[in-house]
Amino acid sequence: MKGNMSIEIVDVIDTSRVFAELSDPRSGGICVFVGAVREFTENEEVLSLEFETYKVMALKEMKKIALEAIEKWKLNKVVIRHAVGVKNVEEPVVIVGASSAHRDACFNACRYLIDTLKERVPIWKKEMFTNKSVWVSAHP
Amino acid sequence: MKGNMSIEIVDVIDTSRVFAELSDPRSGGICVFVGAVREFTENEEVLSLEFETYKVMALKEMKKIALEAIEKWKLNKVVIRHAVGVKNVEEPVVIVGASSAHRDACFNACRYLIDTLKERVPIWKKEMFTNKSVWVSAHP
Amino acid sequence: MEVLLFGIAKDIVGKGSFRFSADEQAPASVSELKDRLKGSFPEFGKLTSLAVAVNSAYAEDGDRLNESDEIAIIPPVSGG
Amino acid sequence: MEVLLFGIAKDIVGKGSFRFSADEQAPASVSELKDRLKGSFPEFGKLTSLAVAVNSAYAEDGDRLNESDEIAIIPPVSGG
Repeated sequence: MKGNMSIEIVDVIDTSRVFAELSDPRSGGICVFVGAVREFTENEEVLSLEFETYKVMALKEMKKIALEAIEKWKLNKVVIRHAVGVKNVEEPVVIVGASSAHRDACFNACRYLIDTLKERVPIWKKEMFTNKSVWVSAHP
Repeated sequence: MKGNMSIEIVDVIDTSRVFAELSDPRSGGICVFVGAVREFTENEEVLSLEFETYKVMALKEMKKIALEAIEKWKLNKVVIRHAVGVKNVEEPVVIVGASSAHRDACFNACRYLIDTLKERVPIWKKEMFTNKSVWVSAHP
Repeated sequence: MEVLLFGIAKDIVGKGSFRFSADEQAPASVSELKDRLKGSFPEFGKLTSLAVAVNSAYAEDGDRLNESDEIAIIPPVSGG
Repeated sequence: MEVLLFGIAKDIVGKGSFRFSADEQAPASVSELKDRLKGSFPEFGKLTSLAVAVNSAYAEDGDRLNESDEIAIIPPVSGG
């Protein structure tokens, strides 16, 4: 981690090191959310998800979100990491986490990180079904 | 993990495997909280924390909490794990996590797991300072 | 009747358990046990809370105690 | 002026970027770019939302476009 945040777009997310990354002598609480590929979406079997991104902009937006959260909740460390490419069932696609003195701050910040990432960061997800593929959220 | 929950009191918490443990083909969201030893409590330097437990009862209470959360939030998997013994600054002392179809459920459940553990589970924490030690919460 | 002690309760009494000896009458209820503890060790009266577990589950003040029960004094918990 | 395309925008246009050629007038503002896109490709009008990024930051409808800007069409995002 460079400074107090690690912001990355990667091919594969390694969930095993995130608590070590967010560890800090000033932090009593660390909250981490992982988003993974579910087998079924509205009763339809999903074979895989495919993610693409506008990388330079995505990294900028992720950094803005991290800075907003650090300021609002006085966080000690933040991780925002998203995967791209084809992801199969159970594979992690996103990991966000925050560490802070007390647990209220890291829970609220972690929720903010994932909610805001989903709203603003230019990443697109295509759901691959047996007989079709769909860009998620594209149409009302 | 045996069934859909892993409930343990351990000497050392390994944070690296928790997302693998909570992974489930039905889960799109996994939320995990880690509590760790902070260097300072109310501006006093903490050398270490020492935890003791009434183990048979603690495991029973932890299991009750897990079952309550599974029922309330339709969780796919739950982890509640607490450490005992002497823990130094930055070491994890507790890890709780939940996995569910959507993120609302796992965030709310994870918060419930740690809040309720702190209220009900018979575990006691002694703060070791340079010149004294204090059983946390014992006195008003 | 043996009573297990944890955390600050162990420090107050000075050991991890104690027993009501055969020649003294054991407390019949949770509330009687608490009263007798506070009588013998006034420090118990100063705690934020004081609970009793019977057979490793929280007990109510009115619950009866039996010689064969596993009884434990639960001072304010502070896990996490 | 080159315009980058992602997600469903790439599928609608059939390529990852396009350019307004020198002999046609490039759109002067974000809103003009959106209007011309919807004119050429009515599918853009059916999306849940349509945003434009200028130099890798979200732009407002009234923002001006310059030949040297990095411009990107941002269909509804769906990360996470």
